[in-house]
Amino acid sequence: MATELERFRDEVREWLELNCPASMRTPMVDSEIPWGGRNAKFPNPDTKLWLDRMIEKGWTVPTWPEQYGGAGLSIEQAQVLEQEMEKINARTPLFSMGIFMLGPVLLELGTEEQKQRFLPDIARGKRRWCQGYSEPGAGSDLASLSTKAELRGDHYLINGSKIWNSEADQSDWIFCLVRTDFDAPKHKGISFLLFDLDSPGVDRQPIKLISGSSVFCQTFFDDVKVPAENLVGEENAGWSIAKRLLQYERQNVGKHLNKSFDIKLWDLAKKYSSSADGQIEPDLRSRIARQAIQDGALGLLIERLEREADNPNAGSMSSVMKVAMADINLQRGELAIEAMGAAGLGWQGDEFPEEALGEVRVWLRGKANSIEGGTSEVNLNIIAKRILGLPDPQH
Amino acid sequence: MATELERFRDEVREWLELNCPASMRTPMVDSEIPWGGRNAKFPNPDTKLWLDRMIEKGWTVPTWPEQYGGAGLSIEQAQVLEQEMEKINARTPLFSMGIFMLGPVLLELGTEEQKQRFLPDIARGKRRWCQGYSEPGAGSDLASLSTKAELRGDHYLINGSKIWNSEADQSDWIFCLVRTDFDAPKHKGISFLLFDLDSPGVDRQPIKLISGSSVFCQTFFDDVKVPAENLVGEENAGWSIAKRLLQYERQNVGKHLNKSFDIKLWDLAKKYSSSADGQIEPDLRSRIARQAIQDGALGLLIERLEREADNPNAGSMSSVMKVAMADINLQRGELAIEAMGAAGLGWQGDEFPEEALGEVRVWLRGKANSIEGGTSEVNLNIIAKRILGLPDPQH
Amino acid sequence: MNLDRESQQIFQDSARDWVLNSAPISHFRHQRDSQPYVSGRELWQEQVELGWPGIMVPEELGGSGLGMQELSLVIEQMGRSLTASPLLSTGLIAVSALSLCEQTDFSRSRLTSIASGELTVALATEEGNHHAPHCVSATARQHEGQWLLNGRKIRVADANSADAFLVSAKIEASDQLGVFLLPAEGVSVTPLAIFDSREHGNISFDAIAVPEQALLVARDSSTSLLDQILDRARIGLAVEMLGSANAAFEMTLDYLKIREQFGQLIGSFQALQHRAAKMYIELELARSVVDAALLAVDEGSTEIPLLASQAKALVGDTLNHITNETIQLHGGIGMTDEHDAGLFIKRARVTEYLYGSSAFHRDRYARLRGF
Amino acid sequence: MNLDRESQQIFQDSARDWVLNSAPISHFRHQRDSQPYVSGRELWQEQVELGWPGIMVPEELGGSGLGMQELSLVIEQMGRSLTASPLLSTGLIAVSALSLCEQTDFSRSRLTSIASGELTVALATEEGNHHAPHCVSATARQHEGQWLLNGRKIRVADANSADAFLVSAKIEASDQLGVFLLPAEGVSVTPLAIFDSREHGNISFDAIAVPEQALLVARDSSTSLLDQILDRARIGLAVEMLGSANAAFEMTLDYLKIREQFGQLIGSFQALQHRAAKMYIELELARSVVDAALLAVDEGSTEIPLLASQAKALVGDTLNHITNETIQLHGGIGMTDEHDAGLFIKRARVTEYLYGSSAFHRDRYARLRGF
Repeated sequence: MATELERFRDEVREWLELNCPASMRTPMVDSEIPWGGRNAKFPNPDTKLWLDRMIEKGWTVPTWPEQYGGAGLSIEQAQVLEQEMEKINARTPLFSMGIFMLGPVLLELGTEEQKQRFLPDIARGKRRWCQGYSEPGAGSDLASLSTKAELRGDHYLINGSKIWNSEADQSDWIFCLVRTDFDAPKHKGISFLLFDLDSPGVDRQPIKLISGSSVFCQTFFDDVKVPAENLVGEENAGWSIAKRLLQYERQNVGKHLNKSFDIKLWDLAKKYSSSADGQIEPDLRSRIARQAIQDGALGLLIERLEREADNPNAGSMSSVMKVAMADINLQRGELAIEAMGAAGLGWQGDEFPEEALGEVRVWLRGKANSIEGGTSEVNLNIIAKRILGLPDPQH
Repeated sequence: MATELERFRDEVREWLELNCPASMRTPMVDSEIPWGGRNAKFPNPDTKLWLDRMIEKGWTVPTWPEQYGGAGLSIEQAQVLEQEMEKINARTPLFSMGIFMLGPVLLELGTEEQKQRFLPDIARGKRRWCQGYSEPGAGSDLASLSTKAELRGDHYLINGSKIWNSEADQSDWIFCLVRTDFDAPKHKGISFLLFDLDSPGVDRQPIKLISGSSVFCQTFFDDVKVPAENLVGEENAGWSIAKRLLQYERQNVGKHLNKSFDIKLWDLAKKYSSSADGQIEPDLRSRIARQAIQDGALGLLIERLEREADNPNAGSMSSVMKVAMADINLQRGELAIEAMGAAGLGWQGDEFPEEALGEVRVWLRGKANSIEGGTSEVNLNIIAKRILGLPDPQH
Repeated sequence: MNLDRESQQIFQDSARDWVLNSAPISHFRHQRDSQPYVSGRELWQEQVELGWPGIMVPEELGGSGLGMQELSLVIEQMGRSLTASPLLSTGLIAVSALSLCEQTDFSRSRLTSIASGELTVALATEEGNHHAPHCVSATARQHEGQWLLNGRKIRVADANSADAFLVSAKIEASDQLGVFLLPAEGVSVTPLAIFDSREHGNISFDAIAVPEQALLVARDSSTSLLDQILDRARIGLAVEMLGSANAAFEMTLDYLKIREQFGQLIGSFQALQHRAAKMYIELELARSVVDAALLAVDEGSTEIPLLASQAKALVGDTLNHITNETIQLHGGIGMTDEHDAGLFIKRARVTEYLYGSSAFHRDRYARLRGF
Repeated sequence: MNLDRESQQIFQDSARDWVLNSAPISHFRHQRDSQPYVSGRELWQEQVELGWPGIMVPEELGGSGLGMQELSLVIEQMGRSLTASPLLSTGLIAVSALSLCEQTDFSRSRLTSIASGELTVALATEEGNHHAPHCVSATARQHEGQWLLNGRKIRVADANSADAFLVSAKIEASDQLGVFLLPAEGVSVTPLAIFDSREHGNISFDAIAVPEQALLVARDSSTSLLDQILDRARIGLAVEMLGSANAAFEMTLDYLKIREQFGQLIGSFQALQHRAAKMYIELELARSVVDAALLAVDEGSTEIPLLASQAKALVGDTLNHITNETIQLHGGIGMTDEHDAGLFIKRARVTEYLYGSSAFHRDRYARLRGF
């Protein structure tokens, strides 16, 4: 078993060595993140080359079955692939909410027709997806959403609005929670729909964040027609699908935010230290050490939860990871700003190092980590109730 | 005005200089704490001398009216007295729950007969009081208490039990919450009674704490007869008296625990440091500095609240002080143990310095600070509701 | 001189009224959205007319002869509304510097100019990434009865519109640091785009000549004038920060009382109630230290350095905690640029850094205590 | 060699059963109340019969030839019940020391004696108030083919009943530290009354002669044997602490589900729910690091020192937090000596101190990372 895996490791290493372009082994630049989609842009042609090669191997979604564009790898094999990519600093070939959120849900709960229709396009980065969950009045209390979908023969008619739709203005399609029954208890009237954002009646308005970027939109729906076959699962049974997708989202948020953050933090502290030999002020050094210890623990927790995917609490454990990630990342952002001192106060301009300006935006953007994908408060409730079995109040 | 106060300061200083015995200007030893009471012991005769002199001046209760044993001082004058006593490290002449808890309540809410009957004895340390509030089933939810008092002609008959009665086995009398109406809503059937612990039917059982000492008792009442005139306030209207007394208790807890604690902490860290020159390890030093800053802030908060006693929130502000004190003191205890390292692990024996053994007991005893006199949780509820005006949930 | 409590209340009310009417947060937001940076000069004339620059200037020099407690009543209100103003730099820091030094014609005339609103001053002491006021490369050299100043200073608050700078410089052929008042003419200012959107700049000065009296010499030489000035700057800034922390907290509290989720006002959730209560406790502790520090300044107590560090460290931690909770408890809306939560957190981190971070002041506090 | 998951589970179940039957917390309490200190020797023979001392001893020397992961399954169960036992000192620390050194007749015979239950060993490295393993005054001098050992060590766990001591000593005429196995005969032991009620002692040894092979020499000389031993001690102790932290947490959780106040189970109060959830998160993070550290030991990874410090620091902070919350959430009853909360907090602080506090390991972690 181990030898088979080692043989696989050798193959992977060899293939990566031959096929991963040199420029794809450098840290990702924001402008080069490969989001895919109808309007995908590749300022660096290597990004496209690398993506195509990985698609061919099925390694954009390595554990998916081959008929849906994956490579049918085991979890252990996928970890080997990940480790070997990390070793050469290979960039992730494709970023996508389709891969981490919608795809797993469709694999579990979609019809065969839906899987064939949507999964291969996700694997190949042909369609860029965004999430349609929150509404202005339905944040933590997501199930109180009120965007309406009425069945009119072969299609649904959608009216209402969604908020915090990540990069909706750059996306092609949306997976969207809608209310199909206003009389049922709130969790029982929700459905899960997929539709094209270019449909008539869709209006996407970017929201400017405190970090200065607009990574989210508010999206308005005015008599948008959606074919009835785009319903995933049963009508009014969308809440359980929605929760399942949130678990995937939480796992993913943890996974992606943790990488090499703590090394960078030490480096910043040294580089912007006020002492000539890069000595870090003791009070700050202690706090960075504490943070690094927690950050490392988070990485190990994520690995452990992957290994223990058969844990009966696996779904709720994504809440543990999500809260830990948000807390640790918040500390990390604060420490980064503090460590840079005067250099870390810049908003723009040549007087500030580019990396410092980047850290400022990351610090501010990071404040959303404990809000998006379920607030830390909601996740603490989930842990208390589902994992710890603590009771509800009696009335 | 200022000059008059300064003249008073001069008088105080002069009097203290003449009348405070030298041994009363040394740190208090536990065995010499003057608790007063019927069985008061004075292992050091100076303690008695100092107490008698202070009683004569009315300075055991300096702000109380002269007819009840006080000196009728203004708050400013009392602060001057306190400052001057601190300057020469004069010991508090009399410790007493009568002074800080029962006395102020009787002054506000007792009948003239009750004031004359009880206050001068408190001022002179003739009677030692303890508190009868909590019950095994009524802790944070104090108002659910069930110790029963039935009026039988000229006396009440008490049955039930109380817990966490501080030093009840050393005390003479108890101020006790009892239920006089079992049919009314829980807050409306409570009365406030005073009675002698030597009454037949009272059984006091010391409770051993984790610190090894037994500063509390559980007290059982079996058909205890209490004269009806010992009721303070109206029957069934004891809850508001109970709450008022708790506010005085909280103020006092804060006040007494804060003194010079942080200086001692620095000293411990230096003395038990592993470096020859008493250098404190940087991570620990940072945390002690943080603690000292908060500890100092607590002292300043207490002074400010005394000055702002006319603040409409003054009552609830005692909850602010109580929570802050408990938090800061908890940190302080942990830091003290950590600072002493191996020397701070001792329970008894000559191998450990006496002060270190004392610190261990203080550390463990201090864990109760966030429980006694209302838990921190209950006090946070009070702050949220009474000061911040946050709403109750709707059902 | 200090006012009695009642007069202080009147003073505070008038400051609050002016801020609410002339300089609410929406004003700051408007400035930010329409200008490269927000200058405090825009509303300065109104503040001059209210007599604020001269609050601490002696009456005989055209001021009100009041104390830092009175000035802080205004500064705290400005902190609540994120009002950009040279009042802290000029009315508090520069006036302190010019009052703590030996009085000369030079110092007196500058105090008079400040009181009349003709002179604004920026404090320029930083040269490296972290606050280290005694590590100075700028130099001062005596030459023909004048001082020739050379050097550069970074991240100077209110630099772009200041009429003069208080700079620290190493006095050549001595191991002493001097504090000089340097006119803005000839100083080269590079504006910086800092995330609080205020006017900050890097400055450099190359052989600028100033009169002999431009070197301010401490009257009380037990501590250096630079430290005396910085301690007052720290306390004054702590007042502003406390105002901001209170305003952010109150905004959050208001939101807890109107936002509904799960069929409840979110302010009825006990976990949030306890967090709000803890913030309130922190604010009360912080206010107690700030009050004590202000009193110490007005009484000329020897405790000023200790209380300055205590106040700056504690208020810094409190503001950090509260601005983070402000975003978290507002949820998504708090992340948007159109909400004020972001304005508070951005200003907060700049003030936390200014004149020494909480970590700097924890260390200094321990050193001052002898540890 | 490591067992597969299923066999590990069986192993863990048998350890749990033994602990629950033979060494529940009530047993520890009874020992504490009836003896001057709680000795682990009382139940040692049962553990010997279960083969636990030899879990990590090679099969050819009478042990089971398993790894630290397997031994930790037993130690964690003991941590849950506060079981006093020499298993950590002997079965983990001494066996590690005797396995990591160059094998000699001496080392092999001692491993055999440990596996058969004839020999218990205590680790004696501390000389000052704070963990500083490289500051050693004890000395070793060569004399006629033997080592003469001189010195004193303080706060040695399991000292009073140990048959031998692992001691660190400076080798005369070299700047090296050696680790020696020293028989208890001739060593003077002063028992200490420490607040966890376990057996601890100060020891001193005056010119005790041991054979040449009693100096254990690292096989892998890239790090010192002393550090290799201590890192395993830290990880093993972290396992015990994690067991205690989990048990204290579960006891608290159970109480939240039965205690009523205000007509509600207190576990239904959201503020307490969130605190419980945060403790659970800490426990999960801590377990992840401990697991990784155990794996690193069994794989002989170069990451052992880093993971040892990471585990000890994180578990220490977690246990500190949880034992404080255990008392607080139990309220008054948690303050009484008759409740187990006090037993947990007292043992917790001793283990937090042992082999380096969290602060020590934060510092070491940073140094190992190059900062």
